[in-house]
Amino acid sequence: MKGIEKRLREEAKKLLETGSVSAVLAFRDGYDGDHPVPFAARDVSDADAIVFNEYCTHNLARYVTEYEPGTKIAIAAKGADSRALVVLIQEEKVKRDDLVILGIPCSGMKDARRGTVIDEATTGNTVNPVIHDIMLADQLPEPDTSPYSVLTDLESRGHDARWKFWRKELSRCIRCYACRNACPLCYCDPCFVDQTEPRWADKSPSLESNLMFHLTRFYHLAGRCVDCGDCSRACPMNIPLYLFHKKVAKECEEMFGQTAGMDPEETPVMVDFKVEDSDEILL
Amino acid sequence: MAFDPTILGIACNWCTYTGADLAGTTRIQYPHNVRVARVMCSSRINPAFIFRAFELGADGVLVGGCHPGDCHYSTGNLYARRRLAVTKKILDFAGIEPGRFKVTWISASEGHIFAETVKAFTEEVRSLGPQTKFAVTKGNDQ
Amino acid sequence: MKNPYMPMPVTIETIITEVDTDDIKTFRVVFDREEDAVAFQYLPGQFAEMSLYGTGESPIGIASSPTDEGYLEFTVQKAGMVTSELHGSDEGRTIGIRGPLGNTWPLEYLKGKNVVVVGGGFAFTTLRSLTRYMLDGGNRQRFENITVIYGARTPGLLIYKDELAAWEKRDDVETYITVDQGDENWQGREGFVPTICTEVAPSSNNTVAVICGPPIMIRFTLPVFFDLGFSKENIYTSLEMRMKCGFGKCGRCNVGSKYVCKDGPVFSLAELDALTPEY
Amino acid sequence: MVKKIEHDRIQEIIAALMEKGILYAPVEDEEGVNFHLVDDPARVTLDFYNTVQGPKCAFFPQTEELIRYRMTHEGADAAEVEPDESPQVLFGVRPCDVRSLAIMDELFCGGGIVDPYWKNRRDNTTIIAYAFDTVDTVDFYGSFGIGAADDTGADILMVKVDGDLLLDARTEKGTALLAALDGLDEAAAEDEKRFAAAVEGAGALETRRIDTDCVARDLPGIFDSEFWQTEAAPCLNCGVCTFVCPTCHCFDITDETLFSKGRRVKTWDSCMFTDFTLHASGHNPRTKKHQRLRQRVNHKFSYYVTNCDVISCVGCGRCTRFCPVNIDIAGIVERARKRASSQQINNQ
Repeated sequence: MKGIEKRLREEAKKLLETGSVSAVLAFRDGYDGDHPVPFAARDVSDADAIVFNEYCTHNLARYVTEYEPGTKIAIAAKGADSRALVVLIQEEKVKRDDLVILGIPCSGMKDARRGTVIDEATTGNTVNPVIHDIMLADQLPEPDTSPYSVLTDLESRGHDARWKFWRKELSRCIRCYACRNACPLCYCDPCFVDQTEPRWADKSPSLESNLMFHLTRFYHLAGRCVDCGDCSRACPMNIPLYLFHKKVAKECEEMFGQTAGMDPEETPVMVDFKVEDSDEILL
Repeated sequence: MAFDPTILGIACNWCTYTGADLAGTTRIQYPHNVRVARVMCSSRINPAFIFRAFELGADGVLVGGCHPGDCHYSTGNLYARRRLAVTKKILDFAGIEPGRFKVTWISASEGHIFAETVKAFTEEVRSLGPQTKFAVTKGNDQ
Repeated sequence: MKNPYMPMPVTIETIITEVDTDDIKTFRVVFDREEDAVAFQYLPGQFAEMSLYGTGESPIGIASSPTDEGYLEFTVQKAGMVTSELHGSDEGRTIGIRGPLGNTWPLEYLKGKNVVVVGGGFAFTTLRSLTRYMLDGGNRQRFENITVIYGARTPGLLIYKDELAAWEKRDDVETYITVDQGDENWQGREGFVPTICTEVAPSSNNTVAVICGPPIMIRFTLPVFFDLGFSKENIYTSLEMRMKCGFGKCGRCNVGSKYVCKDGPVFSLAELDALTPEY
Repeated sequence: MVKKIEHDRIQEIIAALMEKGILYAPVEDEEGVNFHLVDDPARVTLDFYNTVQGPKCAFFPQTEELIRYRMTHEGADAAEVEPDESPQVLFGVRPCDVRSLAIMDELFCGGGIVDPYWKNRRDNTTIIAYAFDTVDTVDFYGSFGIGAADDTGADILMVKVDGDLLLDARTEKGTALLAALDGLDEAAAEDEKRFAAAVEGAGALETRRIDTDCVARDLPGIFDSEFWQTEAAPCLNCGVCTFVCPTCHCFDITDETLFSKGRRVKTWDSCMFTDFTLHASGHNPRTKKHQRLRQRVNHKFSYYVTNCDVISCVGCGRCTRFCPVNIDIAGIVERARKRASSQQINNQ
């Protein structure tokens, strides 16, 4: 990690010095070393403040859409982050040419608040960035496990048991929208849930309005979610949203034969169709 | 008294709705349980409509569109197929039995198929019993 | 303890549509309960939350004058959920009113002074309340010269047309009505409000200007008044903010250390200068 | 008079408290420990550092029904939901959180119109404070003169010492409640000493501190500074900080209708949300995220001081602890103070 941090600072310095980018999206120290904060280095003098350690779990692709189109930015991207960038490129929210992607192969990143290793449940086993301009470390061996194995338990339960599970989880939601706002792909303005005409979901948290919000959000991420897991880490109530997103991702893969965020040239599955899509998917 | 399900039907203007009309004008009997809402195309259906229907107490939702290839807007139903398939998986994973949500293609000339579909779907939903999972209780228990 | 969240029931008695776009209507409402009518004591500049069950509440300036007995009037532009629902209502519908809320035009301060009332478009509502109030019977003598300058984009967009005509006939108020662009039937002035203000050039001596209108009008009108020698203490305006509770709890209309709902909506320019520019 | 019960017997005291009225207490759930309306004594725990959310839910629930109505042809039949006056107990509140309630009183009970929902619950609630015995690095309640075993605002102060809970009343309300609780043991002279020692020990606990003396005066001076853009850059504009905060009070009022019946509710809202200040016309005075972060910090540390003469922060550290991107409000205030003073020097 220290090696990556060093390379990251070097590359940031170079890019800022030559003026080839106006900002480098990375991390700096927060109130202590275990709580890094996303950080946009804009000047060579900022580069030494850049840190990278095992707690830098945040998906920086979240910030890319905040820049004016045409602004050149460099971004430190881990595996899942790079897939989010791919989706943003596919959806024309950012141009590939405006990005300098500093790829970071990594695994074993840790959630500072919970102390858990994040790729045990999320990140879709993407240890290596799928697109990059500069790699900051050697590629890691690809894991040979399925990213969907965490779903086995829930999938094996019956409908009533699953409902019981989600009822408990989703009724705890306080609608702070941290999940949505942490998500690199939730860029709608306004979000459907904030619309008043029509009002899709009541403002007060209740099982019903929470269901409306989350189910619709799961749907909106269908074929797009890259399993970075930021929604679930952002949640103050520890709701395992990633399970649902993963399930939808898995179904999309099986039905449409395409994994989200792998190739900038592909069209996201939900804005596409094939005449030969089978009616069996509706059963 | 036997359970009498409430079912929301969403039908596309050009095929299924016209098919339903045909069923009516040719006096084919079908269960009264389905309340049909008309949309211009099955691709106009926002999955949130379906979640909302269940929230408002629907026991089942039946969606009808043109047969693939026959869409009035050429490809609307091909998009809808993907969307509604995902919707179905979401409902399923959340715990709504797959039998409560059905997507089917019925053309304007298939009045009898509309009636048969409604009949079969109503029976299926009836066998599943009332949908109590998503149904709202808020403020309505006064 | 009276529940401040509970609206008083009122019935829409009359709906007046006088503009040629259909998005502005004046609603005259009467209290269903006598005790509410007695309790609702207001002054020009204040507002009330109009409540439509099933839709919500919306803060609307009171357009009638306290001297109008037995009813309240609100002129409402259709913009969001509540105002759209209100616009769709028929006479006879029962709605709710919560108020009066906020502060008033500085009536005490205006006493013995000349008053210039400057309004633009549909933002004339609480200014109309003020003018009606000042012109009413015994109140008139408490103020010196009263000048009203009111403009709208087109003749069809002028509100309170009959009343404006009546003011023009009175000799105890100078009334200048203008439109940005006239039509074939328009006999009156043409020109933007700031231009008319320059032409009328009211003296700043012992005079207070009360201005309310769209931001663009305010922006061009203020320099005119500064040039005429008006100090920031002698120019008043009224702010609009998103509000919910209306009495300083919900935090929504907080601008700097002020809450527009209870410390406003009326502020002098001097007071506005002390606020953060977030309105 | 100190009373005592073994920590293992906590269920007994909880069951006894539940008989006295509505009980809010720390309950273990998936998210950690949080205040809940207690329905099962077995779920109450005192094994926590602090709860996920502040205790405001006991007085100002996230959803508060104001009115219930039924739509009719002419309009609606509406009935007020009368403010609750039932006796209630808030159990196991940390001293900094107890202080937050007095701060909220300034707003809800002061400044003209009183919020009856807040006031009634406050008047009818007995508060059992629970002294800290350790310090977490993000807390900074010491900056506001709040001690780890502070009893200001508490009716009863509770400490945990070696497996015993020791409770001592601080007000008449507290004395009455303690006297009415069965199952508590009279403390021996030895326990009185242990109680005093625990309070004294807690007094020695030091949180990190920020300098709050001039912040209210200085913050407006850097309102237009680039500082806020820099600080807000990582902010996601979610509402976590405001929803876990014990002193955030902003709310929305909305109508929620289902078929012909509905309710008008007051729900927590957040100044961090884009649509918080969005007018129906489309105009929005605070469209950018730095404006919203600036509003939150200024409201707590400056505007509130102007209006209510108290900083609307108790240093509980929740917003920092739960911020998805680790933004630290104490750090922002410290840096703002430094920025303001360097700006003053430059101006001289």
